[in-house]
Amino acid sequence: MKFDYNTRYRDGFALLRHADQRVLYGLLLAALLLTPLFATPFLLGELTYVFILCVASMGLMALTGFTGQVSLGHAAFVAIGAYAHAYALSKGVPLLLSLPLAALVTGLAGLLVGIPAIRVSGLYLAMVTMAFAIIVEQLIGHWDSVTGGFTGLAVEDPRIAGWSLGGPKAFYYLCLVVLVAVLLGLLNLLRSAIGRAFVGVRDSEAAAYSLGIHVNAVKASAFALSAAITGLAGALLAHHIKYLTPDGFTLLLSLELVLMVVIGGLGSLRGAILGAVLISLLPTAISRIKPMLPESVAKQFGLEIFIFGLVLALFVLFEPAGLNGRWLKLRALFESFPLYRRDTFKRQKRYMKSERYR
Amino acid sequence: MNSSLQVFAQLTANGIAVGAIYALVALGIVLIYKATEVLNFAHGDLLVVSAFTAWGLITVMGLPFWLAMLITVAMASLLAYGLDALVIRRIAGQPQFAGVMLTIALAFMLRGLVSMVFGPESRNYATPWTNQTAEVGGLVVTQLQLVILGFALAVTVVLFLFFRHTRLGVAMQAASQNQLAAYLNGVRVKRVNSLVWALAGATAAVAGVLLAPITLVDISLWFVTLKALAALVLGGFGSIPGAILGGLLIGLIEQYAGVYMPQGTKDIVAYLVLIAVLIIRPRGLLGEAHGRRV
Amino acid sequence: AGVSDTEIVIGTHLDLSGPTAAGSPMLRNAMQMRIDEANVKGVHGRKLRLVTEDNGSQPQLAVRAVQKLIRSDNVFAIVNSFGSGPNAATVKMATDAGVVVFGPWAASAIIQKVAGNSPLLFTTVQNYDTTTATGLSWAVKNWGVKRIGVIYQEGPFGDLIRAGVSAGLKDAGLSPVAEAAYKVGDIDFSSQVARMKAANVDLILAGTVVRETVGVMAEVKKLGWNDVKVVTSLPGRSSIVARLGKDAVEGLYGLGGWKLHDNDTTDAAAKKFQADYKARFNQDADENAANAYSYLDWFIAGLEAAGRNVTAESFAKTMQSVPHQDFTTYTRQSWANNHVTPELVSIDQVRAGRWVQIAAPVGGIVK
Amino acid sequence: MSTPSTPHAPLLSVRDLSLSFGGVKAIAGLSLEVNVGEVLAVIGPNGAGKTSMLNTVTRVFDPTAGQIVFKGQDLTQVPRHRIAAHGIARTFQNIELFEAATVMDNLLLGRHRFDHGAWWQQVLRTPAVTRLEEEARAAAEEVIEFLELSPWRNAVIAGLPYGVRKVVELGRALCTQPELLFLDEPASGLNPEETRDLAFWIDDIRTDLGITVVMVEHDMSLVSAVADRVICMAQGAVLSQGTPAQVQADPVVIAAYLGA
Amino acid sequence: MQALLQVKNLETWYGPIAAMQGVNIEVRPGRMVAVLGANGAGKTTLLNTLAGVIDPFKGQVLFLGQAVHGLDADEVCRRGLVLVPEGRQVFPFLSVRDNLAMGAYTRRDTDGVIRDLERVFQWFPRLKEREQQHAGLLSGGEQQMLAIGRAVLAQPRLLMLDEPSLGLSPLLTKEIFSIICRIRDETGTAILVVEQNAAIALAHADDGYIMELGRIVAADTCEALSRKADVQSSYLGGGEQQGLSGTTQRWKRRKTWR
Ligand SMILES: Nc1ncnc2c1ncn2[C@@H]1O[C@H](COP(=O)(O)OP(=O)(O)OP(=O)(O)O)[C@@H](O)[C@H]1O
Ligand SMILES: Nc1ncnc2c1ncn2[C@@H]1O[C@H](COP(=O)(O)OP(=O)(O)OP(=O)(O)O)[C@@H](O)[C@H]1O
Ligand SMILES: [Mg+2]
Ligand SMILES: [Mg+2]
Repeated sequence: MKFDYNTRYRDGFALLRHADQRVLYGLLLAALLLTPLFATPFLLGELTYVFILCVASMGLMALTGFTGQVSLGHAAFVAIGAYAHAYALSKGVPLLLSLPLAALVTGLAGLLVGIPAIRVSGLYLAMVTMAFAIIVEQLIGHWDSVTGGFTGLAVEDPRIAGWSLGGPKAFYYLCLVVLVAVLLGLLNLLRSAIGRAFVGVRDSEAAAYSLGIHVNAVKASAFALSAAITGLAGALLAHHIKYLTPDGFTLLLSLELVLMVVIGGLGSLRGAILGAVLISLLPTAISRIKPMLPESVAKQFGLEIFIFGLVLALFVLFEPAGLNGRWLKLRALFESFPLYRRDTFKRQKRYMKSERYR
Repeated sequence: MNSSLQVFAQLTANGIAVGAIYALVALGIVLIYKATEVLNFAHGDLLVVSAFTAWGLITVMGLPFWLAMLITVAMASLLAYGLDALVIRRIAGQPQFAGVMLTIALAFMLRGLVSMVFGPESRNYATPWTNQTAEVGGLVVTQLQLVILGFALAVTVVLFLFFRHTRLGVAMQAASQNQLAAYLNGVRVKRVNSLVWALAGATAAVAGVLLAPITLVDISLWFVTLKALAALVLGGFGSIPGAILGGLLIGLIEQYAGVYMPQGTKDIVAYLVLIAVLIIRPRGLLGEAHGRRV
Repeated sequence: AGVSDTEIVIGTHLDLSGPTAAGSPMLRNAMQMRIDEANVKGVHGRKLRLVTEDNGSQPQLAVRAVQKLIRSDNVFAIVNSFGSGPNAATVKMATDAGVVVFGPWAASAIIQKVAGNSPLLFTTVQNYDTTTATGLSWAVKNWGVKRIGVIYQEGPFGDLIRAGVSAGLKDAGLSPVAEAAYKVGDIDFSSQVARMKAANVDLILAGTVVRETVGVMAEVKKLGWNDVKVVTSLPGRSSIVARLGKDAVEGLYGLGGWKLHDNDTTDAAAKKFQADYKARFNQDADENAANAYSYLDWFIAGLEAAGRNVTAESFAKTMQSVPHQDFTTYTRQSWANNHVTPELVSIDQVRAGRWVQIAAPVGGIVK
Repeated sequence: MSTPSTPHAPLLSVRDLSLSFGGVKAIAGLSLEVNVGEVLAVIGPNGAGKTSMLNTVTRVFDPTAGQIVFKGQDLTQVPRHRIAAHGIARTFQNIELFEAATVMDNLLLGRHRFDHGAWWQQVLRTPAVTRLEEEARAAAEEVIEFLELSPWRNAVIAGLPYGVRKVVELGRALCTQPELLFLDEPASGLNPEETRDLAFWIDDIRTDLGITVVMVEHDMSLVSAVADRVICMAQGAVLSQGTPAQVQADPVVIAAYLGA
Repeated sequence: MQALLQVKNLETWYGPIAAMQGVNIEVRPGRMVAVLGANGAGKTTLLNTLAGVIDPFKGQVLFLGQAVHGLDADEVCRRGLVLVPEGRQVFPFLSVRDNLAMGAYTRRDTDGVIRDLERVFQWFPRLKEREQQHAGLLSGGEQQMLAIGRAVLAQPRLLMLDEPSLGLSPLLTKEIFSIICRIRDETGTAILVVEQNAAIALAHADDGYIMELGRIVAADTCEALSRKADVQSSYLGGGEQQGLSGTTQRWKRRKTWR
C-alpha cells in the first residue's frame, strides 16, 4: 500500500509521483537507449516498427479511448501522413520540417472527418470513417502525380543535415525520440483541461455542454489531434517500408489499430502502447512458433490468421479491461499483497447496456 | 436514344439484382444487431463457411442441391447458435465495441479454419438455376438473381412482421435495449439471443449458398460484408426495411456510377453518398433518431 | 550470405493469409518439391533449405518478412516471392542487402524499376503490358476488331494492362473506346460489362484474375451478347478458369506466355511433373505450381553454374548466361537486362472446358 | 428568515415559453421570474414540464415560442455551451456525471469555463498551465470541503453510492461559480438525514456564496425548509405561486399535487 | 405460517468491496416488508441479489421453499419473484404500451392481462395519455409509474420495489402505497419494499428491517420500529422539520456511521 503525503497540489498531479515509479521508468528508458548496442539489426527493425505503431496507436487512443469516438478509418491517416512526408521529402523539404508538415496535413484531413463526426456517432461514425478510408485509398491510387498511383512511390532515406538516419540504429533512435515526445505531449495534454474535456464529451455530452464545453469543437479537434499523431506515425512508417503503395493502408491496418487500443485497454496511453506491442509482435511470434509445430499443422493455410483471431478473442473474452487492466490488477495485487483476497477480481454477472443513445 | 434507355433499364435491373445480394447479407447483420446490439463482423465469414460446406455436400458428397442447402442451413444455424452460446454471450456488459472486436476475431478464426480445412483455392458448384436467364420486359436477369431477390424480400417481410407483431420479436428488441430489464421481466435472454444468432446463421447460409455460384466459392466472399455494412448504415442501423432499401440503393448507385460516371469513381460514389446521407440524416434513411433525455 | 559449408538458405514470402492466398499452396509445394529433388544429390555438396514467410499481400507484413529473411535467416536469395505490392515494397531492401531476388511474382517492369535494375534481380514473369500488347495487336490484325473495351483491376496490375492495351492498339491507330475498373473482392461485374455494352465494343480485353474472369464471362453470356470477343490476359488465362467457369467461359480467348498442360498432356516432362506432384501432395498441379517449379529449376541451374564458391555477385554474373527451356516454356529463354526473353505470347481459346491454342506464339514487342 | 429582496429587475425571466415535441406540449405558455438571491422551488405533478422548463432555459431544447431573459440578455439565441459562461449551472434529474473519471476530475471539469491555457501550453505543460491547474485544484478543494466530499476525492464515480453522486453533481455545478443554479430533484433518493444536510447546503449556497437557486423538487420537507418562494406547475404552465405555506395551502395544488 | 421468502446469511461482494454481509430476512405471504437504510447501506444490493441480478458470495435464498440464489434473473422472475429495479429500467425505444406488454411476457392468460392493463392505466392515467410514446422520452416520474405498472402486470407472488417513490409527486407517492396495499390485500401478494421515505413506508408496511453498512441492524414490526428513538431521529427526520434558521443546530450530525 502506498500513502500520499503531498504538501503542494502540484505534487498530487506530477507524472511520476513515487520514487519506485521514477526508478522503474528510468530503467526502462535506459534499457531502450542501450538496446542498439547489443541488439541484432533484425531485432532493432522489429522494435522500430513497434515504436511506430505505438505512436499510431496512441493517436487513435486519444480519439477512441478518451473522446469515445470510434474510427475504422485510421489507416487513411497513416497513409496521408506517409505520402505527405514522402512527397515533401522528394521536393527537397528537410526531414525536420517535413515530419511536422506531414502531421499538419494529416491533422487538417482529420478535421475534415471531424466535421461529420459532430453529427454522427457510434457505429455510424465507424462507418463514416471507414468510408473515408476507402475513398482515400482510392484517391491515392488515382492521384499519380503525387502518390505514384498504384505503382507506388519510393521514399528517400531520412537524413538530417547530410546525416543519414537510414541505418537501423539511427532510425531506431529517431523513432524512439518521436515516441517519447508524443507520449509526453499527450500525457500533458490529457491531464490538462483539454484532456478532461475529452473525457467529459465521452461520458456525458449533456453535462459537458452544461459546463461550458464546446462539444462539437472538442470532437472535431480530437479528430484533428488524433489524425495528426497518426500521420506522424505514417511519416515514420514511410521510412520503414521505404516504398509506398496503396495496398499498405487498407481496412486491415485500420482494424489492427483499433485492435491495439481495445486490446490495450481503452482510456489509457499505457494501454495503447501495450496493445501496439502485442498486435505488432503477434505475426512475428506466430511465424517464430510455426517451426515448432508439427509439420502437418504448420503447413496449413490460414494458420496465421486463425491464431491471430484466437489470441484476440481470448483477450476480449478474458481481459475486458485490456492489457492495461491486467497491469493494474497485477499492480494492485502486488501492492496489497498480504491483504489480497482471492475473489477480488471475480466477475459478477453483467448486463449489456444499449449504446443506441450515442 | 432507345438504346440508351435500354441500357438504363438494364442497369436498373442489374442494380436491383446486386442490391438484393447486399440486402440479404445486411438483413442477417441487422437481425443480430436489432436483437442483441452486437454488430456481427463475422457474418460474411458465416457466408464463406456455408458456401464451402455446400460445395462439399454437392460436389464431394454428391448430394442434390436442395438437400445440400437444407443441411447447410441447419449447420450454419447450429454454428451460429454455438458461437453465441459459447463465445459472444460472455461479453455481456462490455461496451458495444467489444462485440465488434470479438466478432472480428471470430471472423479471422472462421476464415483461417476454412482455409485450413478446405485449402484456399476457389471452386464452384451448380445450382438448379445456373446459367438460366429470365427475360423481364426485354431485360435479362439470371434466374439465380431473381431467386436471391425473392429471398431477400421474403426475409424482409417476415422479419419486419416478426419484430413488429410477435411477442418474441418485441422481447428481442427489449432485450437489446435494456438487457437487465428484460431479464427482470422473465425473458430468457440467453436463449433468445442464441436463437437470434441461429436465425441469422440461417440467412447467412441461404445467402452463401446462393451467392457462391455467382462469385465462386472463395474465401474473399466475406468482402461482401463491407458492402452490406454500407447498405445497413445507409438504410439505418436496426431498421429492417432500411437494410433492404440501403442494399438496393447501393446496388443501383454502383451500377449507374459504373456506366455514367468517370472511371475510378464507381467504388467511391457509394461511400460518398453514404457520408453525405449521414451528415444530413445521422441515423441513416430509415433509422430511428433516439434523442437522449436529460 | 546464406551460404554455409553445408547448406544454402533460400527464402520466399507468399500470401498465406490474405486475399490472394488461393494460389500460394501450389507455389510452396512445387518449390519444396524441386528443392527436395535437388537435395538428393545436393548442389556442389550443399543442401538447399527453404524458409517461407507470410506477407498477407500487405507491404508492412512483407517488409517484416523480408527483414526477417535478410537479417535473421540470412538468406542467399529470395525466390518466387508473391504479390506486386509486397515485392515492390521489399525488392530494393533485399538487393541493397546483397540478396539475390529471383523470379518475383509481380509486375516485372515495376519491380525492375523499383530495384533500380539491380544486377541481383532477375524477373521471370512476363510483362503484363507487353504480353497484352502483343496479343492485342495480333487480334486487331487477324480479327479486324475496331472497338476495344478494357475491364481491369484497380491497382498496378490494371495499370499495366491498360498500358499494354494502348501500346497494342497504337500501331493500328486505335484507342480503347471504353474502360471499366473493378476492385478485388467485387462480387458483381454487371456494371463493367454494361459499360462495355453501352459503348458497343466488339472486343473486351479482360485484365482479370480467376474469379473475375468467370464473372465477366458469365455476365456477357447472361446478356446473350454473342458478337463480342472476350480476351483475358495473363493471369486470367489459367486452367482453373476453364475448370471452374465451365459453360460460362466457353469461347473465352486468352493470352499466355507459358504452356498449359492438362492431365492428359503428351509432354513427358510435364507428365512426370504432374505425377510426382500428385503423388506427393495428393492434388493436381496447376500452372502456378509448374511455373514455380520451372523458375526454381532455372535458379538452381544458376547455382550449379556458379560453382562452389558462390556469392551473390558471382551468381548474378554467371546467371546472365544460363538459359532455360522446359515443359512450361514455348521456346528457349535467356536474359536481357535480367529480364526473361523472348516474351512469346500464345493465343488460346476455351473449347469444351479446356484451353486450346488457336495461333502459334507470336513474338514480343521490343520496348 | 432572510426575506427575498427584489430591488432590481429579476435575474431571470421567462415569458410565454412554449415547447412541444411533436404532438406533446411539454410547456405551454409558461411565465415566471427568478429574483436575485432567492431560493425558488418548482413543484408540480409528474410530467408537468418542470424538467423541460429547466432544459429549455439551459438551451438543451429550442423553445417553440417565448423568451428567456437572463440579466437583460435574451438566452434563446445563446449556444448551449455558452450557458455556463453566462453564469448558469445545473444538475440533472438522472445524474449525468462523468462515470469513468474521478470525483476530482469531475469537479475540475466544472472549472472548464475558466482560463486553462492554450493547447500548446497544455501540451508542453508550461509553468503558467501548472499554476492555472493549481488554482483550479484549489477551487475544487474548497468545494470538496464545503460538501464534505474529501473521503471520495480520488474515487471513480462508477461504484459510488447514489447519494454521494448527487452531492458530486452539486459540487461540479458549484465549481462553475454560477450566479444562478438549477437543481433538478436534488433530494430524490436521499434519506431524511441526507436531505437535511442538503437543506443546510442550499441555504449556505444562497447566503454564503450568494448564488440564486432554482430547484425542482418533490420533497415538501426540503421545499418548506429552504425555499423563499414556490411555483407549482401543471400541464406546462404555472398553476400557483407564493410562499411555501401559501402554495401548500392552495386547494388546486393539494388536489393536483400534494394530495389530501 | 411458512415463510414465502427466506434469506439466510446472505453475503455479496463487488470485487473487493463487501456490500452486504450476514443478512437474514423473512417475508411471509400477504405481508408487506420495508427495508430502510442510509445511502450505500446495501439495500439495492439486497434486492438485486434476491432477484438474481447479481450472485451472492455465500448464503441462501429460499423462495417457496426452493433455493433461488445463483439462478438467472429470468428464472427467478418466472417463479414469481419480481423486482422493480433501482433507476427505472424501462425499454427506452419501445412504446409505453409495449413496455407494459413486456411485463406480462411470461403470462399466457390474455384476458387477465387485458384486465390488469386496464387497471394499470386506471392507476396511472398519465401512462394512458402517453401510450404510444417511446418510454425513454417520458419524464422521470412517468418512467417510475411505468416500471411499477410493468412489474404488477407480471402477476408476482412477491413484489420487490426499490425506492418506488423516487421522483414521484407527493400525491402519487401516497397513491402508490395505497395501490401496493391494495394489491397485497386483494391478491395476497407479498411486498418487499426499499424506501427512503421512511415515514410513509413504516406507515404502510407490516414488518421492517433496518440496514446499515451491509448488515441488518434492526428487525421488528413497523409499529415497534417507528417508536424507536434512533429510528425516529435518523429516518423520520426526528422533528427537526422546521426551518433552518433560528434555534436549530446547524452542525451536521451523522447518526449513521460510514
Ligand atoms: N423529448 C421528448 N419527446 C416527447 N415528449 C417529451 C420529451 N421530453 C418530455 N416529454 C414529455 O413532456 C412532459 C413533460 O416532461 P418533463 O420531464 O418536463 O416533466 P417533469 O415535470 O420534469 O416531470 P417529473 O416530475 O416526473 O420529472 C412529459 O409528459 C414527457 O412525457
Ligand atoms: N457496481 C458496483 N461496484 C462497486 N461497488 C458498488 C457497486 N454497486 C454498489 N456498490 C457499493 O455497494 C454498497 C451498497 O450499495 P447499494 O446500492 O446496495 O446501496 P443502497 O442501500 O441501495 O443505497 P441507495 O440508497 O443509494 O440506493 C455501496 O457502498 C456502494 O458503493
Ligand atoms: Mg423532471
Ligand atoms: Mg439503492
